[in-house]
Amino acid sequence: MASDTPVDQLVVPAAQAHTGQGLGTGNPADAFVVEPARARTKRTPRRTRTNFEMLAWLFMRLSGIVLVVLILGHLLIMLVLDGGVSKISFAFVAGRWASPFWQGWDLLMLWLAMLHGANGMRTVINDYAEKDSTRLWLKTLMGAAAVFTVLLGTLVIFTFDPNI
Amino acid sequence: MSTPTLEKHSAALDAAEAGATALINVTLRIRRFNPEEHPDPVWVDYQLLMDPKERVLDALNKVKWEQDGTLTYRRSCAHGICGSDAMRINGRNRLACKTLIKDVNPEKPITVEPIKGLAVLKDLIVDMDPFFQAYKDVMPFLITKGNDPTRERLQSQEDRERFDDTTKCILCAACTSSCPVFWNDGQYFGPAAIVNAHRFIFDSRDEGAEQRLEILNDREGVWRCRTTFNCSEACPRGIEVTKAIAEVKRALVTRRF
Amino acid sequence: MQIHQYDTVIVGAGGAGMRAAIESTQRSRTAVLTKLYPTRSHTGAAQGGMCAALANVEEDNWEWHTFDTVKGGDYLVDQDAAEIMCKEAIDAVIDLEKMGLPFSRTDQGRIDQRRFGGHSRNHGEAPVRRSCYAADRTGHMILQTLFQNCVKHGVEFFNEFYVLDLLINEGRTAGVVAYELATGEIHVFQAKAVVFASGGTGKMFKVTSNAHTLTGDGQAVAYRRGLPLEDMEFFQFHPTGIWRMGILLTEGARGEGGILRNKDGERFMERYAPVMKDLASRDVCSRAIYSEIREGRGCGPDGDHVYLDLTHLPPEQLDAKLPDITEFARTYLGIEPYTDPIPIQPTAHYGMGGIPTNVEGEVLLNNTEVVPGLYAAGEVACVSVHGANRLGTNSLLDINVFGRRAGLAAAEFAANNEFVPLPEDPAALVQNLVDSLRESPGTESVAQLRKEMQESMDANASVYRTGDTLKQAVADIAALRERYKNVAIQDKGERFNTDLLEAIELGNLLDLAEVTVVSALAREESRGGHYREDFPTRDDVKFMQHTMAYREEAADGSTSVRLDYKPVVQTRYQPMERKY
Amino acid sequence: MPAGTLYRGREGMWSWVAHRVTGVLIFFFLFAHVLDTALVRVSPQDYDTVIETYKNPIVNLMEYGLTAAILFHALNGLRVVAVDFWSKGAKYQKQLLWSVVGVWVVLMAASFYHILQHTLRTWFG
Ligand SMILES: Cc1cc2nc3c(=O)[nH]c(=O)nc-3n(C[C@H](O)[C@H](O)[C@H](O)COP(=O)(O)OP(=O)(O)OC[C@H]3O[C@@H](n4cnc5c(N)ncnc54)[C@H](O)[C@@H]3O)c2cc1C
Ligand code: HEM
Ligand code: SF4
Ligand code: F3S
Ligand code: FES
Repeated sequence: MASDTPVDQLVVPAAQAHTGQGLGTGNPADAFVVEPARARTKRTPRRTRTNFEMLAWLFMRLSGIVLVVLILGHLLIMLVLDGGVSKISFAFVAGRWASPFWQGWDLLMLWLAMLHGANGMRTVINDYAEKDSTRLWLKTLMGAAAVFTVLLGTLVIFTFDPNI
Repeated sequence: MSTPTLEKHSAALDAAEAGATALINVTLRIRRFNPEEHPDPVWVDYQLLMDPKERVLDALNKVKWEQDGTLTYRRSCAHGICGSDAMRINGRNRLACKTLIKDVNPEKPITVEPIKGLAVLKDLIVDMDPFFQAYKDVMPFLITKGNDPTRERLQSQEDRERFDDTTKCILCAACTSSCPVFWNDGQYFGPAAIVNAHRFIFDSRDEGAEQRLEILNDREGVWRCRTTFNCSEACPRGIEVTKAIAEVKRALVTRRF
Repeated sequence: MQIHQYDTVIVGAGGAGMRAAIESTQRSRTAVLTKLYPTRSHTGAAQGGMCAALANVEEDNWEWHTFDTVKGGDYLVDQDAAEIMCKEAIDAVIDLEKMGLPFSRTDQGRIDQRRFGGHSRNHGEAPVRRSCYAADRTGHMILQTLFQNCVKHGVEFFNEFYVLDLLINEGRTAGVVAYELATGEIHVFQAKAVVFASGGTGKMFKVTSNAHTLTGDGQAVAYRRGLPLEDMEFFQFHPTGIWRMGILLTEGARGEGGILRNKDGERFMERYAPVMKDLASRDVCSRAIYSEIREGRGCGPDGDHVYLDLTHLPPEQLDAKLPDITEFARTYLGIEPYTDPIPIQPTAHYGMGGIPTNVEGEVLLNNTEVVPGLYAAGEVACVSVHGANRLGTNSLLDINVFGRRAGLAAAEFAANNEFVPLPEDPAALVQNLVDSLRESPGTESVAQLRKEMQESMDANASVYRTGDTLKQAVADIAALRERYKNVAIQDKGERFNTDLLEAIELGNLLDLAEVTVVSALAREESRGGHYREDFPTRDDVKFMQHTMAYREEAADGSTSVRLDYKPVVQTRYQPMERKY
Repeated sequence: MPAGTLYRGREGMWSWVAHRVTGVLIFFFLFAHVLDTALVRVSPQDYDTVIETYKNPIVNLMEYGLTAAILFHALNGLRVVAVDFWSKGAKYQKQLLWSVVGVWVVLMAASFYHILQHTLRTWFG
């Protein structure tokens, strides 16, 4: 808002900023309100008619619980029991992925974490992006990154060749 | 019968009966906004002599009546039941008429600002229409099918108790305007609307629960709540708002499966 | 200026206004103008309950209820109206239940009932359980339920519109003029029927249970247009307001077993009302409290209050039945009602008088004629079902029964009649009022005048009155009205100019205070809420009649109050001595 | 924005802020982590070179930070689940949060030596 414009030089709006209704009071001040980021529009929000949001919500909780086991287990092994990054090397990874159990573990962890994280990021973007177009862009970008990562990771785990 | 019971006087009662306590100096720092004067909000300090047992509303009145008549805010009942005067006092949503000066650290300036997430129209007055729109959107009225009984509908004490908490709502908007999700996206129904939906969803006499749940299953419905508990902390009626929202979420999950 | 046209316009969205709106919206194009968002109305403050002889917990019938109402009102009640109210009470409660009101329940799942002051079995034998309630927030639940049903029926609200004038043309109702708070714009509403439901006038007193916004606008607007005001000298002082603050602690507290005690711990009501004790009617209790205080048995360092003692009640009962008022004690006094008695004093509570109407809600022009198309209901009106003293719970009943009746009658009137043309320059009066206040070069402050008025009313026209104190009040108010001409406001803006409206409200209060004290001075007897120490007994020969106060304007523009009287309608109950 | 307009939320709000910040942090880390691990497909040498660059005190400290973030997010995530599904969860949310913080402190202390031993050795021998 242009703070240095004197009020009497402002254009008189045909509609009041906060209700969109015409007032015709000729009061220039009606152009001004301290508007929140995105005000609720008059119309009732469109019914989505699907359970997508609910399923996403449920997925966050369920995947979270499973991830506790997977990720904390992963951390325990990688950082604590095996001595942290200092011990990690190609040979170490090769040794682990020789077993289908660890392959499956890491695969599940990858998928769940990425889906969980991507859905979490979707919420975050929904909350902070103010314009619909920005939202869409950010979500597309984030989604693409997530899909790419999941596919890449899956590929690596399945096609890993210890004798490369 | 008339057994005198007043030998033991508690300290609290003595304090309450002591009458006016020594007046203290209070600085009230109010975020003023009058677009007829200037398009931007400003902070203004007011010095007052107050009894610490008075309310913040009394302090606002004192400013308006004795120092600056242009100060504008809503108020009516002055004892926390009409829901007019939700505002941000020292950074938290409260009713000015339910907040005593002594409880908001009068040593430092007491800041007073309008509630967040609704358009500020002048000083502490915000546009309540979007708030009431969300309320109306959840169909806040008893829905019944079939013929009315001749007498009252029966309801057991347990069934009545089930939704007692959410009947206390005075639609003050302290909760909705304390919700981080609502600040960022006013499209969210907000806790107050959900509280009022809850009041009917769990009323044993009501038959519209399915419709209301469907509305709240919306993209902007209950699933946007991130359990930040600001609403529960802010509610001047002590409603367990987050709990009510969780109950609606659970009702949705169990009904859909 | 904007002009709107509606069949029916309702002024006020409290219990009475919304009850009327629910009926009239379904039958005519209706607008509800309200200076507050509907749910902010003071009906929401009512705590105790709403009486109806449902007989859900013990034997009861509407005739006993009628008797209690008539006796409670010290026989100044119009008995035909009281009969209608008490009979329709039962349906009114059931209607509310069907609209969704969450009443507290009995073991059998029926609407629970509790005792309330002045309500008795079989013509005063013993207290009876008649008050239907929802914990101690019955008014809140009524207001919410009615608002919910307004939402359901799509009632059209104009929120934060202050009605400042009534338009009467060719002897018929033409509409109202309102000021929109948000923009400062004046709106003329042309209407076939107008219902006033704008609530009470408690803010003429200092210690009051009433909201800041209860400034008697409806009464003042009607009075200014030459309509009479009935029985304005009768103002009820509720015995149990929080000491010095006036915040109400419901009579339901005594209904649940609470006891009034003086500084010696004595249950003093036993001396004043041997049968009903703490549940005697309000005027009796309030006088008893002041008698205790005057005779040196008041509590606290200054001996200026007594106690409401709930400490003998189990905490569970307090939590279940009186959660809000115990919280008030904690919040505002910092005391714990489980263990400490609560300091209380009588608080200005309810105006029995108001705009006179008949039982259909039609406003009276004088003792015999009505103003076609004009209706009033709720605290703004005087039907008169409360006579000289309203019984607890009978107001929530009044607003529902007569709100409904007025809504129905107004819609029917609108259906059968044409619009009356608007008078020439319909907004002139309001425009002048607003302009003159905005441009006033005066020096008097609204807050100062209001404070002096309230202090004078508290000191001179409260529970105890004498000719001398009332004369003092008459002089004070006259002086204040004179000074009011010189009042100035600081906010000259258009949007949300509450400074301007407080000034207008003060003007209304001063007019009504004048009527109140002038009427009180003329009534040389004691009856119900009006107690004259110089005339301590009821005088049925001279004063068994309603006061009708008219505004007289002299040629020089000065105004005065002209008093007239109207007979009381008596059907079955002959006046008796009132004992509790 | 002038001072004072920040909302003074309490435990519930700040734990959510922390949950959100850690969640986003972990998301970006996971992204990077998958990329670097993908190097195992490229060549063992490249992988080892990259991993080698990680073996310095700074990255080691970051690892500890990441553990802190994940642990908090995980434990608080369980608290959120409790609030959502346990009927008394909302009532005890604060107690739950303090338990989360308690367990987190214990776990962080326990993993202190394990994770940072490399750095500790380099620095203090
Ligand atoms: C604290 C308290 C407790 C009570 N407890 C009980 C009880 O337990 N039982 C009982 O029976 N009674 C009780 N009463 C009395 C009863 O609540 C009131 O008398 C009743 O609610 C009045 O209702 P109403 O609809 O007439 O007015 P209100 O509810 O006061 O509504 C007035 C309406 O008029 C509007 N209005 C006013 N002026 C204007 C204007 N100029 N232009 C436009 N709109 C205007 C307002 O916005 C409001 O909507 C209590 C009263 C108080 C104060
Ligand atoms: C370790 C086990 C984990 C648990 C128990 C867990 C739990 C949760 C829960 C319950 C939520 C939902 C919060 C809400 O809706 O308010 C959530 C959100 C989120 N999680 Fe996780 N999570 C875990 C791991 C992860 C991982 C590995 C990532 C990153 C890839 C991640 C990123 C996120 C993000 C970005 C959000 C959204 C935050 C928000 O909306 O505020 N989480 N987590
Ligand atoms: S739930 Fe509480 S905070 Fe929210 S509107 Fe209702 S009373 Fe106000
Ligand atoms: S503050 Fe908002 S995020 Fe949920 S718990 Fe309350 S609605
Ligand atoms: S003024 Fe009514 S809630 Fe504060």
